Amino acid sequence: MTRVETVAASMEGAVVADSLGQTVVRVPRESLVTAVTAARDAGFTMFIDLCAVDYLTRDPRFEVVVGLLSLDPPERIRLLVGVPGDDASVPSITGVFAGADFYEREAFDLFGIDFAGHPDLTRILLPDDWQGHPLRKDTPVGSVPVQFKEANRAT
Amino acid sequence: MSNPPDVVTGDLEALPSTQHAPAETSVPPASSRRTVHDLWMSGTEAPSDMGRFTDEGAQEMLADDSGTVLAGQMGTLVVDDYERRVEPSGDEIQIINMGPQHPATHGVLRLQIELDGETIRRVKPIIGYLHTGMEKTAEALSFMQGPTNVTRMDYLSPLHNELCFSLATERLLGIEVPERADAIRVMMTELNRVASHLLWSATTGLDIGALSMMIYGWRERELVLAFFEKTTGLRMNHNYIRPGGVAADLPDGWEEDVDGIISGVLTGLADYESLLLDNPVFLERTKGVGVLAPEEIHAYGITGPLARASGIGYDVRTAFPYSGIEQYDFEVPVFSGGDVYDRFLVRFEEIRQSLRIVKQARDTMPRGDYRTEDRKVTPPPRARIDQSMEALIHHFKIFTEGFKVPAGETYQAVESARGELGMYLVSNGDAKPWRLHVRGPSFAHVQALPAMLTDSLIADMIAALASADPVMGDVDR
Amino acid sequence: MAQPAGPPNFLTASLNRAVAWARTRSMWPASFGLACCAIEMMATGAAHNDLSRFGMEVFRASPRQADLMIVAGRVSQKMAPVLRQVYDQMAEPKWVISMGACASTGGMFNNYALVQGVDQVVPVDVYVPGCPPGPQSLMHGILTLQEQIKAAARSGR
Amino acid sequence: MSLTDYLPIAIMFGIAVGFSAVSLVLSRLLTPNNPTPEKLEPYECGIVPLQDPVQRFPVKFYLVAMLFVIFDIEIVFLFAWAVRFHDLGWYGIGAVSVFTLLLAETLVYVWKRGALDWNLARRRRRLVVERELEEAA
Repeated sequence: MTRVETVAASMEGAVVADSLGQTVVRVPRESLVTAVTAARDAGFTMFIDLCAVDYLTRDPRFEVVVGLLSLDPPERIRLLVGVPGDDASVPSITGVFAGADFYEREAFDLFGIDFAGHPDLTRILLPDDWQGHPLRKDTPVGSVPVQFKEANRAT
Repeated sequence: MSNPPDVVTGDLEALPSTQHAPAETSVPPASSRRTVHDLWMSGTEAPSDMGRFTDEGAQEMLADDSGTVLAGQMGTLVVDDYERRVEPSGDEIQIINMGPQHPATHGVLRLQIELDGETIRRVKPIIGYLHTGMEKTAEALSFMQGPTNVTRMDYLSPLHNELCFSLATERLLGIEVPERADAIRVMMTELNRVASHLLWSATTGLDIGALSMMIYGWRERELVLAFFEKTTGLRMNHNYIRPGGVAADLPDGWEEDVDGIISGVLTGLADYESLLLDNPVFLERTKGVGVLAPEEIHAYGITGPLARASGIGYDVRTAFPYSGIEQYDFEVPVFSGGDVYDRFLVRFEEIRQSLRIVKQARDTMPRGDYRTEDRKVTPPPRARIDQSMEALIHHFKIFTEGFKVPAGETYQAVESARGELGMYLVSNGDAKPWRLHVRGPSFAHVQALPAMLTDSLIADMIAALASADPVMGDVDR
Repeated sequence: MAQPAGPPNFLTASLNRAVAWARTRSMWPASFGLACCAIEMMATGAAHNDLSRFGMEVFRASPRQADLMIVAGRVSQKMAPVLRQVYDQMAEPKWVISMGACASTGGMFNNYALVQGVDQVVPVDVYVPGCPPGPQSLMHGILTLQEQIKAAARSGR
Repeated sequence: MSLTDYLPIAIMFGIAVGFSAVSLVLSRLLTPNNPTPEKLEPYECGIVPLQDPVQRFPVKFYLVAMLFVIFDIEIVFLFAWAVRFHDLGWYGIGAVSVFTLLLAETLVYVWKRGALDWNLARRRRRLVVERELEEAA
C-alpha cells in the first residue's frame, strides 16, 4: 500500500484518484489540517504550493489545492478541498507548514477565501483599498477599452 | 486514461466558456490613504492632487506585533536559535523602509525593517508592486498564446516558464513531442540557466562591493543572448517553446555558436572565480551570512540553489525528469554551509554542469522535425497552405480560435534557475485555460527572507537578500 | 532657469545652448527598474554596449541626484503612487523616458492590475518602443531626448 | 622673510575661494529652483512617510564619530612632524612614537571594551556553529 493510501486511509471521507498519472486526494474541508499533518508525517515533508480555483457553476464553487512533496523517494501529492461559494472559509494550515502563510494571503487577496486561524490575513498583492477579488470568474478582466476605431479623425 | 471527472474536479465540460465582456476599468474608489491618480494626459501640467499615498496600512509592520506574527518577522517561526534574547532599549528602535525603489532589493520588493542601531531585529517583506494580473490574463488568452504571457513572469529565465507551460499543456493534450524538440528545449533552457546565473553573480557581486563583477558579468551573458536572438528572434521573452514543440528550427551553423558560448563562458567563469572566491574581503562578507536551516527549507518550500547550498540535494531534473533530460549525465552540486558563500559555489558549479549538458545536447542533437505532426496542435508549414485546403483550415482554426485542450487538471514542475517552477493548469475543454496558477520559486524565497536576514548588519542583509536571487516578476505575477 | 526677458539675442541664446549642452552630456538616470525592461536597461549600462559613452553609466539610486527617470517595466496600480512620489522628489530639470510597451501603454497586459501607460502618472518626454527594447533602441531613445533638449534650448524655451 | 614670500600662499587661497565662489554663484544663477512640498519630505524609497524619522540616533553612531575624530586629529599632528623630520632626527622620531603609542593604547582599550563590535551575535545559526567546530577539529 503506497504512502498515499496510508495517508488517505487515516482520514475518513478522503478519496484517492489519479489525474493524468499524478496522485490526487480529495479531502473534505473539515479534515484538511489532519490530512496535511498525516501527509507530513507520512514523509511529504516539503510544502510546495497552495492555490485556489474558482469553478463558478460547480456546487462547491471554490477549490483549494495543496501541493506537497517528499524528497527521499521523490513523490508528489495533491490535496483538493471543495469550498462552497457562500461561506468560503477553509481552516488554515500555517500551523502545520509555516510556508503556507503568503500562499493563503494570496488566495484570500485574489479569491476572497477566508483562512480560519491565519496569523494576519491581509491583502498581499493588491493595495488594501482594492474592491473585490479579481481572479474570481465573475469579475471582468478590467481592461480599458482600446479606441482604435473611434480615435478621432485627424481634423 | 481519463480521470474520473466527479472525483478530481467535477464535470468540467459543464463550466461556461469564459467570454469576458470587455468592461470599463473597475477603478477602485479612493479611500483614506490612497487617492487614485485620475487620467492625466502628458504634456499638460500635473493636477495638484495627484495620487500621493499608497494604502497598504494593513500590510505594513506594526510597532506592537506579537505572537506568531512577531516570530514570523523575526524568522524564528521554524527554528528558534537565538542564544541571547536582548530586549531592545525603547528609544533606539527605528522602523525603516527598504522600499520598492531601492538599488539593493533586486526589483520592486519592499522590506520593512526594525533597526536596533545597525542590527536588524525583524523584517517584513511587502510584495505586490509588480503584480501584473498575469494569471487573469492567462485565462483570456488561448493555449497557443499562453507562452507569450507566461514568459514574462520570471524574466531572468523566460524559457523555463515557456517549457513548463508547454509541458503542462502537452500532458493535458496527451501528445508527445519529437526527440529533436526535446533536445532543443533542454539545450535552450540550460543556456538560459547559465545566462540567469551569470546575471545573478554580476548583480550580487555589485551588492557585495565587487564592482568589476557588474561591469564584466554581462560580457558572457551577451554571448548567450546573441545566440538566443539568432535562434528565437528576441534577446528575452522569446515565445520560442510552444505547446507541440519549438517555434523554429536551430539556425545553420548553430554548433559553432554553441562551442563559442561554452568556451567563452568557461574562461569568463574562471576569471570570476579567481576574482572572488579567495578574496579575503569577499570571504569576510559572505561566510556565515544569511544562513538557512534545513527545517526552514522544508517548511517554507525553498528549492533550487538555496536548498542545495544548505545540504538538501533536491533538483526537479533528477527527481521528476522531463523532456528526456535523464539521458544527459550531470551532477547536482550540493554544499552544506547554507550561507552566501556556498550559494556562490553552487551557482558557479551549476553553470559548469549546465554547460556539460549543452555540450552533450550539441553533440547528440537528433535529426527530425522540431514540432509534432499532429496538425490539430501545430500549424502546417507556410508553403503547404497554398496547396491543400485542409492545411488552410488547420492554419485558420489554430490562429483564430486556438486548439481545444481536453478537460482536466495537472501540475507540471520544471527546475528553473531559482528552483522548482510549477504550473497548475486546469482546462475545461475550451481553447482557453480555465485556471493557470504559477508556483514561482522566488515567492517561497521572499517568504523565507526574515529567517535569513534578521540579527545581521545591514551590509550582511544586502548580501543575503541578493543571494536569494528574488525575481519580482516571479513573486508578484 | 531664470528666463532672460525679450527675444533670444546672441548672448542669452548661446547661454541657453551652452547650458543645454552641459545638461545633455551627463544626464544621470534614476534607477527605476521594474521588470524585464530593467534587465535590458542594466545590459545597456554594462560593459558590452555601455552608457558611459553618454556620461550616463552611473545610475543614481536616490532621486535627489538624478535628472532622468527611465521607467523600465510595467507599472502596477500599487506602484503608481510610489512612482509619482519618486518623480516629485527629483530635482528640476528632470526628464522621463518611458521604456518599453508596458510602461508606454500597458503593453500586452490590458487588465485590472496595470496602469495603462505611465503618462497617466508622470509627464513623459520620450517613449521607447519594444518589449523589451534592446540596448540599441534604448540608446536611440536617449539620443532623441538629447536632441529634444537641445532643440528646446535653441528655440529659447 | 619679506611679504612677497607669502605671495604663492595668497594666490592659492585666492584660487580656492574663487573656485568655490564661482561655482556657487553660477549654480545659484542657472539652476531652476522651485522647492515643492514633496521635495522637502524625507526620501523613503518612494513611500510617503507618515511620521518623521526618529531623531534620537542610537549611541553607537555617536561613539564611532568620536573615535574617528580622535584618530583623525592624530594624523594632523603628524603633519607637523613630517615636514621637518630630517632636521628633527632621532629626537623627533622618539617624540612621535611616544605620541602614536599613546593613541594605539586607546585603540586597544576601545577594541577590548567592544565599542567597535556592532553585531552582538544574539543568533548563531546551527550550521555556522557546526562549520566552526569542523574547522576547529
